[in-house]
Amino acid sequence: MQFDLKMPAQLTSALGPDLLLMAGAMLLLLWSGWRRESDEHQRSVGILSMALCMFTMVAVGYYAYQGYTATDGVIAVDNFRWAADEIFLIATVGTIAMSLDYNRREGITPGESHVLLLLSTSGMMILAAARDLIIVFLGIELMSIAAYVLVGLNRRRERSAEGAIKYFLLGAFSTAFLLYGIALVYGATGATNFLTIKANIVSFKLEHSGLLLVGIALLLVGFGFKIAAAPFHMWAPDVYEGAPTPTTAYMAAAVKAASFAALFRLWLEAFPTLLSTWHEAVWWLAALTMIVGNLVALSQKNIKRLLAYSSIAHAGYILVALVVGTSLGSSAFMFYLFAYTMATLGAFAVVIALGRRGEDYMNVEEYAGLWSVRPGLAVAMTVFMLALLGFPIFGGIGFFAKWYILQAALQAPFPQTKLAVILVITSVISAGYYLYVVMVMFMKPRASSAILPERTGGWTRAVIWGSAAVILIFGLFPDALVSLTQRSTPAVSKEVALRSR
Amino acid sequence: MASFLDSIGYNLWVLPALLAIPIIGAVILLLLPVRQPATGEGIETPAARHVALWLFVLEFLVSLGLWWSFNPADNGWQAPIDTAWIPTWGVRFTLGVDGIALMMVLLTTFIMPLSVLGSWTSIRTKTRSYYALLLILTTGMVGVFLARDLFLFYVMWEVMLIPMYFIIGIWGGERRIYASIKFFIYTFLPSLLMLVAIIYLGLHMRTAIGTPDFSYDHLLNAGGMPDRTALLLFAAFFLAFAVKVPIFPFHTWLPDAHVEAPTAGSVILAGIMLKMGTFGFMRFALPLFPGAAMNPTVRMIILILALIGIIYGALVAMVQPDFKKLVAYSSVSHLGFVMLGIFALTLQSVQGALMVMINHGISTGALFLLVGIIYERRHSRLIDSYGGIARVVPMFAAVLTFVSLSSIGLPGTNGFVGEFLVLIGSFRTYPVLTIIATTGVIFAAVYLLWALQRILFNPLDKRENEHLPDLNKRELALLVPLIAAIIWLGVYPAPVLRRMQGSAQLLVDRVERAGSLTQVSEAGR
Amino acid sequence: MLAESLALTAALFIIGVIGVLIHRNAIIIFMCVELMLTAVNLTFVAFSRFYGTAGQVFVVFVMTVSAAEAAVGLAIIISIFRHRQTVDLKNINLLRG
Amino acid sequence: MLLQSAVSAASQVHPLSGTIAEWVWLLPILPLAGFAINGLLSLAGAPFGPSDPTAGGHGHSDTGSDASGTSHIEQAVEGAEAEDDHHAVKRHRWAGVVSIIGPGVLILSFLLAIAIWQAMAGAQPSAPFIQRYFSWMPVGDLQIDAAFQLDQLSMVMILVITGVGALIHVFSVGYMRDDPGYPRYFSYLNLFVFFMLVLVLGANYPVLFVGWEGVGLCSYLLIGFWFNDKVNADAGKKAFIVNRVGDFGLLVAMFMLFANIGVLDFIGVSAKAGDLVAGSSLVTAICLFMFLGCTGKSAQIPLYIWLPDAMAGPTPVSALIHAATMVTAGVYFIARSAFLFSLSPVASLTVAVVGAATAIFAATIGLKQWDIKKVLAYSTISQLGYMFIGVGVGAYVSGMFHLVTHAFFKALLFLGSGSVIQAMHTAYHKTHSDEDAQDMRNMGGLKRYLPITCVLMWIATLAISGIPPLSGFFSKDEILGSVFARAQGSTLASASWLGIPGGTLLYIIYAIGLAAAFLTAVYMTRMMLYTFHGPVRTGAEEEKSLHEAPWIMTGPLVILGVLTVFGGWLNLPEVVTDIIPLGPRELLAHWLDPVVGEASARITAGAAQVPATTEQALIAAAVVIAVAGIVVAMVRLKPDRLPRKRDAVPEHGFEGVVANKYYVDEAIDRTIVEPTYAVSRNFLWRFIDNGLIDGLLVNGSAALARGFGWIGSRLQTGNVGIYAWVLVVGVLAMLGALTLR
Repeated sequence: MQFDLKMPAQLTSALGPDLLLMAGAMLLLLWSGWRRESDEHQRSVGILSMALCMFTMVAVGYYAYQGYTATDGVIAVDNFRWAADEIFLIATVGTIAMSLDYNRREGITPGESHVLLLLSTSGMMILAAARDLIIVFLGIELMSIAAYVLVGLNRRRERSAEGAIKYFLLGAFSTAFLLYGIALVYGATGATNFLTIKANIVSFKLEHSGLLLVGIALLLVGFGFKIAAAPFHMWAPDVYEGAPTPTTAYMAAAVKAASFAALFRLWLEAFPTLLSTWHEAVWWLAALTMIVGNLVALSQKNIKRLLAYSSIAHAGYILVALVVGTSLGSSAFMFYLFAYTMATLGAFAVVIALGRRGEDYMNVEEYAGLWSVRPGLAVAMTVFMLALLGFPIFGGIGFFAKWYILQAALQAPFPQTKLAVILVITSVISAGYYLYVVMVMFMKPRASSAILPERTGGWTRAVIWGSAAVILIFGLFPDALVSLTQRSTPAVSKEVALRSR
Repeated sequence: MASFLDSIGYNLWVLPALLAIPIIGAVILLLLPVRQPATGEGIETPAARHVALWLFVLEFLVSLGLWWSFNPADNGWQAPIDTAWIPTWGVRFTLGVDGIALMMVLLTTFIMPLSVLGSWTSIRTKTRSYYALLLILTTGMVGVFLARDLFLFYVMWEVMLIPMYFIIGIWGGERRIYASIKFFIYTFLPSLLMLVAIIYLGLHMRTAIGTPDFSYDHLLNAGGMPDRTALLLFAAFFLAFAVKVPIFPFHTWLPDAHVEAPTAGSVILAGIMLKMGTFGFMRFALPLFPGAAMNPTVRMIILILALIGIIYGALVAMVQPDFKKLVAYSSVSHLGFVMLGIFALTLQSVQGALMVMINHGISTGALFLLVGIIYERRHSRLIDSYGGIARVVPMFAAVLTFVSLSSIGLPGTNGFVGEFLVLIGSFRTYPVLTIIATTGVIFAAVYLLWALQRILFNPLDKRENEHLPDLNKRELALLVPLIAAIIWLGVYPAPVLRRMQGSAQLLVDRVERAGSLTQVSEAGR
Repeated sequence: MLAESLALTAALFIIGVIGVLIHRNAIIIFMCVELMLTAVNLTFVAFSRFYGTAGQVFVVFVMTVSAAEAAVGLAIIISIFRHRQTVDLKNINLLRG
Repeated sequence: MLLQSAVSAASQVHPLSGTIAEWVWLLPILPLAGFAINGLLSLAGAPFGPSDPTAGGHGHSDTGSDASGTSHIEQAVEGAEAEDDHHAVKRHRWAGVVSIIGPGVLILSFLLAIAIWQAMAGAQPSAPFIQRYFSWMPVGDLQIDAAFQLDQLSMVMILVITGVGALIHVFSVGYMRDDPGYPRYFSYLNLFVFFMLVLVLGANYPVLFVGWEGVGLCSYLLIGFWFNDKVNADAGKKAFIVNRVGDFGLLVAMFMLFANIGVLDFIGVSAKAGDLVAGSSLVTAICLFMFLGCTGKSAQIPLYIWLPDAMAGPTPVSALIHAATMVTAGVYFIARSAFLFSLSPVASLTVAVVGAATAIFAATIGLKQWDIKKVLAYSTISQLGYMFIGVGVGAYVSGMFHLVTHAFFKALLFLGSGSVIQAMHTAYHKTHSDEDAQDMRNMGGLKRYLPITCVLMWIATLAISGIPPLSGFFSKDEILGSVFARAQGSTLASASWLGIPGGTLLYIIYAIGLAAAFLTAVYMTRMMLYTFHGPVRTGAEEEKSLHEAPWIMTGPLVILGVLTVFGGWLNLPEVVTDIIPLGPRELLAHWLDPVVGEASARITAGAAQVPATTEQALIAAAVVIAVAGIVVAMVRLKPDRLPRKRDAVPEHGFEGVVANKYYVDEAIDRTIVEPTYAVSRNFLWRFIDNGLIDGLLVNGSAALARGFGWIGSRLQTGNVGIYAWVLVVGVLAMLGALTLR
């Protein structure tokens, strides 16, 4: 059926899954405040939260299966949204699962941590749905504010607090730019709804309105900050390092993904006709991000920082898909997002499994000779590293993700050959640090002083092997995933793609 | 024989079987029981190497059937397989064997069991993983030779990389870490560029609804590509293959990798993986972009590089203090002959190039095995730490001398047939270059005989060498097949040549025709 | 009229930016950010005189959200103060590289 | 292609088909079998293994050129010393078997060769008898078969190889008796004969090339037979590499042939040779490249340098390989390719000139050598020069004739010197003196102790000096005579070589030939005098133990002596038989006519028939010169005043230069070997490979990336203020990117 978004009731039901998650989160918040803080309690809350997420996933799946559509309005009802939602929820479940073990080890007792995750996730789902700048703003803030707290969750650790304050201040700062951008776009086009913006740009010939261009630039800054694209990336490594590892995973996977989703929808639905205008800016953003992320990652010793820079680099790769600006680009983006989320979750799960209370064992060198004591973890980590590197078969789905982006880049109306070459060359550079991790685990002898990593918690192990399995299986038979992502593109961007053909 | 093979439907299942056996074998290996204390470095069951050996023998026997089932008269794909893999991207799982692939596959399956025997005692830790990696590597290599879909080819091409990376990095020598990462990145960069080129090709052939098409046979008749684009794509392929070969300026990964790798690793690297590059030129770079490849300038540049490789490799090999490194550089020289043969592009030279590929696989493989054998006894690869040991280990000396002579290209051994054909064929198209290249046979004699003298002959002046044990039964069992192959290919290569002739002829005709067409079109412009 | 108000808001915004850039004290920086937000709000209001209410709605949202943000932010600042007995960002650089 | 030619040869049935000649394949196979068996035996039981490291350790005392001979005797006697402990002469475990197999296979194939020769003599075939066994390298229009070609030319070579070879094998049984490498030695020797037979039997250039390089290999192995002396190993390596240089030329010649006339088998080439324009630069180029190969194998200028060092091998080896057979392969090759060389006067003249130059050059060096084997070595080089003069001027028969006779008397000389050396060694070893046993200054007056050897060697000396009626006289004289004859009106005479008219050149060559003959007589007599006459310089103690060699060694000497005397009867020249009816004339010429007749006719076309009187005058001159040489040596040299080696003062001035072989080896080392090595090591490897490519480009780029990364992570100071600044910079950049356009 088609929702008529003018009618509040239908609007509500169009927001069904999102509201479901929020409501559930509220109830859980109450319940987690109900009883005294204890590890058991936070675990039960966490498990319930996971259940809620799964339930929401089913709901999203149902909506997708029903193939609902909607009239033009403040939110979109299309596969792009559902696909993105599913990815966010998967990331959330994974994060909660690993934080169950992590919290026990770090002695983080409040169950609210999980609830905050849920709230943040609901913000993301709204972002994925948003078709109006107001909604975008709300979604971003809902997501971010929860994230600020999550970063500072571990009150005992000074680093956690430092990460939080850096994230918060810079986040607020960038939000101001974003907001100003929104204001200017609104001022230039007189609308906040994507489709109206597009229509107005076309009808009032606003291609060269300075107000609009400045607005777009500031929007790009705001989103660039959220997705940690160079030169707006500087916060990311510090915050990723400071945050509790599950939160880091969550930010690397979900937060970034959500911002990207919103960015894609905004760009493909509101500004497609300005492709030639923003093309160059995004091009440089992508190139710079790929180069900076990969180069700086080379000199990292701390695994969390290393993964942080790698996530910056991946933001660059995804931006390539944005530069393409076609529906192929957005399906490539979706595919890549899935692969990237899986690999990142898995990698951080391994980091958690190898970590110790107080997060002091984060130096890659401490993984030396891991192969001889924890072969399973070593192999899994190798899979994740190769997936991030984009290596076929052993890196499973990661290779197809890169392949898809490259294909999109080369099939674009203006083939992005240069960008493709930059992409592959920076990927080779990335081999320098991904294989560094592998090398340490397999080829360096185990230090005699090294202590045996403690037994991996069940939930963490589940995340590790689950994501590894997904990566490898889809790495052999990606077809189903490909055809799914091909269908999950922003509803209207199709004719944009056709026109730009 | 052929009728028997037909009766068991050999052609219908052989190629997938060749890919599947090693994978299944690897799984079996990893499932083997193992006693391993938590401290690692555990004592592993010796069953691993036996299982691995028999798996490889099985693989060899299965592949051996191709020798009879292959029909030399038919220069198309034989025993073809074609199923969908990723329909939405137009990727298909298509396999097939032609005269060129046939010999390469047989070479691979022939070398692998020997390399297992070569690692028999030298690999003591993590044997299961080691042999499992060897098996996976085999699938990758065979896959490269059999793939008829560029996507599949690329995947297999990369699949080879990781096992070798681990084999070098874990079981290698002192500088193994440096060597392994160097090997990986050196090969990874150009192959990613090739990936871009492959995608471009696939999109160039894309259907009306935008599904790319990576089928080799379709791409052969692609055409309709501006010369400049073709040149760029050719460059991408060229780089990827040139590094593997390796052609002159791209060769510096090879000495490190070969020297640091464990014996089996070096054998496989030199024996099989270097051929990937030249095979790539024959299978992809030339037929897909004949115009670019036959462009006089490009062709001349590549030929000059090949020439430099021949001479330079020999001269640098001459001054190596480390015997393994010497053999490594000698590979550069030999592969130079192959490149010369390929780009001289006459039937003789191409066939000769193929022969050199096979011979180099056998002879250099044997040389590396011998280095490994002596290294196990003395734990030194330095030429100077030997001398006069021919009296102590006469059998080793005899074999080493014989293999070296085949590597020098003494008539009657396989080495001669290959080099002779390459040169006599190339002389037809590039006489002067060929004459220069022919001096390579002199340098080959210089560096190998000199090394031979310093190892086997001269006074036996080092105490620790006076009690070296001679070859044992396993080592003989491992070397005898190689010696037999050397003599067979040297005295009666005709059957091999006949099987390769059809494909070689096809390659020459195809490239020359298309090449000449583009020449005309350029002239027309 | 519009031009002037835009100029004003722009000036305000830039002042906020400069404040963020030059100050080291977390609280003051946060205040400057709030100043930027206020500038944005003014912009919205200015535009809403042409395009109707949407802008003003936006202003309400922004104020609400920034309030929430302030709450979280102050909490975070307090937690860092607990560790450091200072909120001078110059000394807060454990995380680097 | 050979295919068709073989077919056609088969179609009109060949007179030899169905005869014993069908068994020609057995000729090489027999020695090959011997090689296999002996080789396995040598590997099966090496008596001096790790179990007995002391044995055979003889690398100490030997220094310089005298290493070759001493070592094995020492080994032998160390074996004998071991006997003190073991109460049994320490011979190789399988020595008995080997002594049967090694010479046995040779004798068998010699008998077979005789039989085949009989058949051929009966059949008088005009066309070669081709046996095609299997297709070796069939690639498109390149069809190379493993095929043998039996004709009069190869027949001659076969007889020489198997005959002389058999004798030398027998001699070796005695000479190598106590060598620990006994089976290895015979396996190598058999292998050599196999390859030599392949060389002369091959029906096309590639198959010939197999033998060509094969014999090179065996010479490498046998020169370095006592490999534990660096000198020997060096000599072997040098021989192989220098030969490789020559083989390079041969290869290129083959490429040219294939590229231009598309066939490589002798019949095909000789058939198509007509297509090549006579005297064209192409033919000349082909021939010259071929000749490069010959200079390598046959030790001509510039590639002669390996042969003197090759004396490091056991003396029988020097006799067989480096005097009788292998080194003459080049002569055979040119005779075999006569159909090409006769097409190119320039190339032919080059051959003759190089031959002449080598002949005189080597002879001068021979004058000043003290090592008995070195004298023989240089004499061999000089005699080879003669042969090349012969084939160069198109007198292929004379060249082959001299090849055969030289095989006889030079083998005799070498084997003789072998028995001398062995006697000296046993003597010196008894007294544990480390005197040089090959230096003539330590010999003298040996005729008392080695009478048989002395007599036989004198015969050989007279033969090589060209004293009638010994074999050397006829063969050498024919060469000189044909040079003279062709100086008038032949195609060579009319051609011009580097601007010099051919006729003049031929006269010069003739003169040089005479001069070389004189020198030959001189240095050979000198050798004999110093070795066998005058006082014994060996030393009082040693004298006691000097004695003649056992019959198994002297026997072959005697046979060779007989051959040396009557070898000339193979090809008595007309001019002689007219005066003195010694016997049938020009047997060899008639015998070889089907093979080389046409070619030599092509060269002699229009050559004026030299009047008999002139010829007789020439002969007389030659004899006079030979005698003169002997007399001069007799008069000038004073064996009784010769100091022993240890008291000898080194020659100075020109004599010194000559004694040091004109410093050629040193020059080559300085100008070619060392620079190549230095460049390869310091420039190519250290600088280009490690420095430029690997260091700068490969690791450099990696370091560059890491460097940028390091800078980037330094910018990450952890100070929020900086981050904000960067962010704002980014904002400005964005604004710029979008608005400024």
